[in-house]
Amino acid sequence: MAFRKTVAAIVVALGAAAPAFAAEPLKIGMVLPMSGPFAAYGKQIENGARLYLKQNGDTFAGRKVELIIKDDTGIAPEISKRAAQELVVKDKVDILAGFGLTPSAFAAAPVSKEAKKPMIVMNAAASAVTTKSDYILRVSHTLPQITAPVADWAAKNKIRKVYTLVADFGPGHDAEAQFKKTFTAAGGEIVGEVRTPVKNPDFAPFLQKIKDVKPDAVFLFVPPGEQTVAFMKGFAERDLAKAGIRVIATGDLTEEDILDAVGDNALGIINSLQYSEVHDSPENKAYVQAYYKAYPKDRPNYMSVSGYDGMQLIAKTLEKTGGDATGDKFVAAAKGMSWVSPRGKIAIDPATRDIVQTIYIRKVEKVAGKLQNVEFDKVADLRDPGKQ
Amino acid sequence: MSELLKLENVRAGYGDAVVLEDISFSLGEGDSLALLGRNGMGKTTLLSTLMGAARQHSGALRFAGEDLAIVPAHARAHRGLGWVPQERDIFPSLTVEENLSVVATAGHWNLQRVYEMFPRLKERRANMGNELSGGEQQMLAMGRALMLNPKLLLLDEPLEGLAPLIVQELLSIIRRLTEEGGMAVILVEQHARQILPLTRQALVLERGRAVYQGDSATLRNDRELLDSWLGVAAH
Amino acid sequence: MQAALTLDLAPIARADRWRPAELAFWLIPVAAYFIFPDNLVLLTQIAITALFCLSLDLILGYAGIVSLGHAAFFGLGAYAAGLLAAHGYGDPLFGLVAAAIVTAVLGYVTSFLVLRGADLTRLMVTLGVAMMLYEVANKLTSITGGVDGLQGMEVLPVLGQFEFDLYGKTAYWYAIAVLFVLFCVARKLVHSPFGLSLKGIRLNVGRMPAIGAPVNARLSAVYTIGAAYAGIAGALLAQTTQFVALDVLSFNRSAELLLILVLGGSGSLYGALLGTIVFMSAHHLLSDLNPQYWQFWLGALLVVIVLFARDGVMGGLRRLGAALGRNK
Amino acid sequence: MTVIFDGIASGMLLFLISVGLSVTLGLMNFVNLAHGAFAMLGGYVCVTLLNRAGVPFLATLPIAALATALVGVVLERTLYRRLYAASHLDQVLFSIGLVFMSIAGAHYFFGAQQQPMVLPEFLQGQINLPGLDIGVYRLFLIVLSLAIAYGLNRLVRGTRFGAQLRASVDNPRAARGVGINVERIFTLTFALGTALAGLGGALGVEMLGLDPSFPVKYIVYFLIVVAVGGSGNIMGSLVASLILGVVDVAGKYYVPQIGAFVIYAVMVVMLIFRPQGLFGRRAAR
Amino acid sequence: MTTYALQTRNLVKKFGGFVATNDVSLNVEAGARHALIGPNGAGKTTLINLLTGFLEPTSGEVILNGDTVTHLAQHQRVKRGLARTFQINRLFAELTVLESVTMAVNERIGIGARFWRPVGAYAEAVDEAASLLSTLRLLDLAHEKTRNLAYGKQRLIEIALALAMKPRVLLLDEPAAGVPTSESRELFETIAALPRDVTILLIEHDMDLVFRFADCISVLVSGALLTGGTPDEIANNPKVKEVYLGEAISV
Repeated sequence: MAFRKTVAAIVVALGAAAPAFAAEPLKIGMVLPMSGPFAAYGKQIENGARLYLKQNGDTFAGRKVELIIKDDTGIAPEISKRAAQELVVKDKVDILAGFGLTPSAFAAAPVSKEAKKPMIVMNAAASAVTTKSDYILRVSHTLPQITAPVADWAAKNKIRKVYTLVADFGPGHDAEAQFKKTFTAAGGEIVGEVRTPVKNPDFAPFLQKIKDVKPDAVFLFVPPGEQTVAFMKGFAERDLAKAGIRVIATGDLTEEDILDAVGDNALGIINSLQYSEVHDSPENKAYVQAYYKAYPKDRPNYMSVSGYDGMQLIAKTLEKTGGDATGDKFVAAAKGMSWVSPRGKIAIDPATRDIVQTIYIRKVEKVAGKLQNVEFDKVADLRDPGKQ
Repeated sequence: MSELLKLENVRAGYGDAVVLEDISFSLGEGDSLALLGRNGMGKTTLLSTLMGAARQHSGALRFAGEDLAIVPAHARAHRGLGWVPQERDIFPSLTVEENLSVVATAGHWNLQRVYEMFPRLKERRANMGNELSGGEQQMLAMGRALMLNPKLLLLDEPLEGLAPLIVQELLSIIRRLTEEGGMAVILVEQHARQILPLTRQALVLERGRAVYQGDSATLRNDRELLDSWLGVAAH
Repeated sequence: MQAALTLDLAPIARADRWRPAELAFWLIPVAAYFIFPDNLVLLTQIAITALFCLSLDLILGYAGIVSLGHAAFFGLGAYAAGLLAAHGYGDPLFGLVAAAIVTAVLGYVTSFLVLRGADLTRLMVTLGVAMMLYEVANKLTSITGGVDGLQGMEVLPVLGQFEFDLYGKTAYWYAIAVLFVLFCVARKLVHSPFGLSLKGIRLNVGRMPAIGAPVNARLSAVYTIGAAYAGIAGALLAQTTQFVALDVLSFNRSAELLLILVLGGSGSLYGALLGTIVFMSAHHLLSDLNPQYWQFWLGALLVVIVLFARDGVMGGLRRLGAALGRNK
Repeated sequence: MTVIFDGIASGMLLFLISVGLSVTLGLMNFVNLAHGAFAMLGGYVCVTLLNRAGVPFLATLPIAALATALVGVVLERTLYRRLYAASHLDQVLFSIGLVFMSIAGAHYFFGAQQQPMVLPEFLQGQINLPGLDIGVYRLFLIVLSLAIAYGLNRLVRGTRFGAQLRASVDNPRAARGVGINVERIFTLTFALGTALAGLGGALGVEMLGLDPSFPVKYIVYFLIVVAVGGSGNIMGSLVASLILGVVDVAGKYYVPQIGAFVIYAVMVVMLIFRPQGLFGRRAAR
Repeated sequence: MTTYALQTRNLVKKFGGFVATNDVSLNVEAGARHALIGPNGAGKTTLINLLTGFLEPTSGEVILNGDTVTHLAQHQRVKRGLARTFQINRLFAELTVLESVTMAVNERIGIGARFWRPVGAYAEAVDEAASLLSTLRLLDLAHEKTRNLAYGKQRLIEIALALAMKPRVLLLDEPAAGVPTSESRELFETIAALPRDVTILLIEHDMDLVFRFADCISVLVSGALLTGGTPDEIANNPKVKEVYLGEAISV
């Protein structure tokens, strides 16, 4: 009962403020990993979000946008929750955004639910995230959404026997399950599977095993970063490519930030993701150009686009609501919203509040001396397969 | 005898604490001095001051014509001060031979001569420093100091805690060192009677001050003096 | 017995009396509630970490066992309470008790591994145990949720009365109350003959058998108690966050805890509390000021503290107190 | 066979990145958890020279070691020196402080992303023998590690510098008393430890990657090797690394389900049976 | 028939190839003042460690008041009445004198693991500790921290901690070691005044103390018992003179 009263008090407080909101600044609180091992995520998302404000002005529907960024250090959900709660209670933000990793989103979801604040998820990829609060909207992707297309593609392109290698943690298990499901349904065969320790400096023993089995391809899912680098180095060192084994993966493993560190070993990896720096569209050309101008040291990647699109979603929704950012109205207006992002046309699924987008099949190639994911096939308007 | 060491009104201690007050004496080359006094009277502090391990508050300290106060602790050994500390301070993770050679400088004393003087050490040359008995440690500490070919050897209670038989052996070695000349010796002891015959001069400390300064022979023959300053230790 | 009459026994008989400064200290949480009403979640987490730190202090500060794997108990407690709440047993106090029992059992069993060897060995054995537990939790995705975290916790109101609210008021008072009660228990423990014998073990372990004290049994006991404390702290975190993620078992958590305790000054119960307050406040303030590079300033703070305030915050305070006393 | 070879190589990598810690922790008795920060510095020096200045890989290695040693000497002279007498826990606090600063610093100067690194041709690829595939870079690591282990052991056990170092560690006061310049010996030794860290860091980039969280990511591995090997014992570190490497790799190959546990389990078991480490010195005196 | 408080039978301890204790059969009579002497490195410390249970013998037996205790842990032997002091002080620097001794009493009367009531609430233990301090004339130092005491006083605390065990057999390991001459008299008096129902085994270098105090002396050389007897017998034993006393006693 006491709890209800509190919530009611908040609602009343917000309601009282409602008529005046056109003049009120719009506070957006972002919970992101700005330090620690996932600091690159936070930086890319912030880059994207700020780029949008820079390009399109920092006033949404007459309200001046104020970004407040809180560091949750990556993998400390209690800090994410604390940050979200303080943003709501102390900083009185209108909208929560960010969330680099699934546990952060899970931990913060109850805050959004209780305070009825819209929560824009910009990277956390577990399928179930959007089910944890009715106010969650996702503008990035889900893990099944980027796993299924490459499995499907492989099965249809004469890759019959696949060995799966995934890191031994939740997302790895999910990716493995989704890949197997889609791949075998399309007629492929899994000839071996292995789960590797999450912190694993040396893939030698696993690669040796794969070499012994000789599959057509390896499906790879490990935490993006040094694990990808280490795997691909080992893969090249052992000449597995020459043995006729290909690598297929989810596209977050070959995203632009990591690609340079993997180096030429990455050439030829087939993967699927929603965004590539070399995606061919006028919107993306403009985006990439603006990005390099604003952040000459970084490369635009899918996370930056999520930050960018998150802001775009907020701006468009507020235009529709006339500047009203209260949870119910905002979410109602956002459902079914669709627009053209640098990655192509995207939409918010009115049923699940999750993203509907085109997933591209890409291959790592050198374009003008730079490693890029070159798109050559796609699955258009894909809903999250994890929710079907 | 030309002057080797000279202390003038030296006041010293540890940190801010003052242990020694107004100590003055001088020592010629090849000379020998017995530094006497009961425990806690400042004998070890005096040696530590010479070696730079204690703090010299005031006064002058000259060694071979040089002001020691400005010489850092580790450089004093190279100026010719050979120290045999009270706890012997053998390096446990060095072999006996390494303990001897780790700081050796060229001169009369070399491995061969040290081994001649202490045959026991030669037998145990490959043993680690912490595998020695008390007597052997004492010999090693003396040998290690000799390897520096010092002009002045400082022996801090070399007989403490040793079995009587070893004490006899060490006493005869110390006798040889003082009598052969060349090297000056300062010998700190509680047991005055055993070492007074070996030295020319004596200095008795009482609560950080010198209460007797003079001939060893005079002190040795003056039972009353001995009893009053050194108490039970002298009998 | 005549002799005893001539000796004033007050210093030993009154050693456990509460001092005014202690009472003043415990007014801080009450004051904080009114001064920082918007930071209750942070304050709650400070209280929980303080309890966790207290548990390490019991084993490091009072028994001299260095641990780099104390998160094992914290995490186990968190999962115990979390799993109970996720499976319909959401009563908070029941969760705490269950967490304490489970972690005490683990603590007792592992104490036999920890008692062997010297500092570095203990450091590594505790670390090894914690890392293995971490891997277990990571592997058992179906039970723990793995890295995605434990889903579906439903924590009931405290004592059936106080619901956990958005502002974190209930959580705050709940955590403070648990901390205070367990602090009092620890204080009792420290001043008892058992506590005295622990001090003896830390000061001179070689002497203890010679006065008839079974050293290993005592260490085992205190390690078990420390484990239970850590488990309760973990359970508190799970209940107040309503979420458990894998990082409750992480190496970073253990290492940071050790850092906090050393910062505060081990071997005094208030050192553990003060260290936590200082460290977590600094962390929070710095990361608010500079979300990207706050670690630099936190690091600089640690370096400065070590260089200028040996024995941690408590040591600094003690010296400050001594200096003030001299000036009087 | 290949599994054993890979295990040895992986063990050598462990050895390379931890031997510097063995020097500072074991020989100087300083708990320098900032070891990983020095390794990271070596890594960044190597990668920067390689990618920005086009310096050949082999030439970057000594430069990385020297540059790290230089930074080590500066820090030793200004900060570390004051803490030799402090408790181990204070040293932990201090060096973790440095780790935090180094992480933020690396983040600031190099960004949060992984650093790219391309080996020269002659270190890439594999030599294929019947039943045995030898990675060239792995072979390079093995040879280099053995050379370093031999050289270090000679230095510490067989030279006057080594004897003076051991004497300074055993008893600094007495060492000064017999004329050893303890401060200089410690500075040099610290420089040696950090140089080895820098070298290990540079060599490790290829297999471990390099980003600002490097110093904490591998701290556990450094500590495991030093603890199992017996601190301060170069040969101990080598043997411990070998055992851990081979067991770890073999464990992952044959029973991947428990791959992550192997290294910790081996460590705990070894420490329970030999608490002072494989070649640990029994407490002196 | 004489009763023995402490016996060893054919006690042997080897470290690798080195025989530290070689077939020692020692008999200490109940109520005796028994001294154990021998040159440095003769194995006195090893023998003590075998008696107290710090080391386990390679072979042979240790018998305390007629019971075999060879494999009991140190603290269990203490419970059966075997207490010791240490050659180098092993005290609790940060505890007060009274706390230290109270802690020892606590252990003896079996309340060392009580964890609820404060130390001061167990009056019987505190009173006993205080009266022990009074016996040793340490009462005025009761609330001083051990570290602040003079060395000679600290040696007395060593003895106080052992006496708090109410021992039937007390091993004194070089009680006078390191004590300045000025402070040694008090120490000697205290040792001389120890109750007669406590059997004492004394290990000592200071021949003054040995010959003034002991009624029976055993000589240990190279890990083996050379001989034993009354002080007069030992003083006049030519073998003993040769290996140990040298000329020191002849004057």
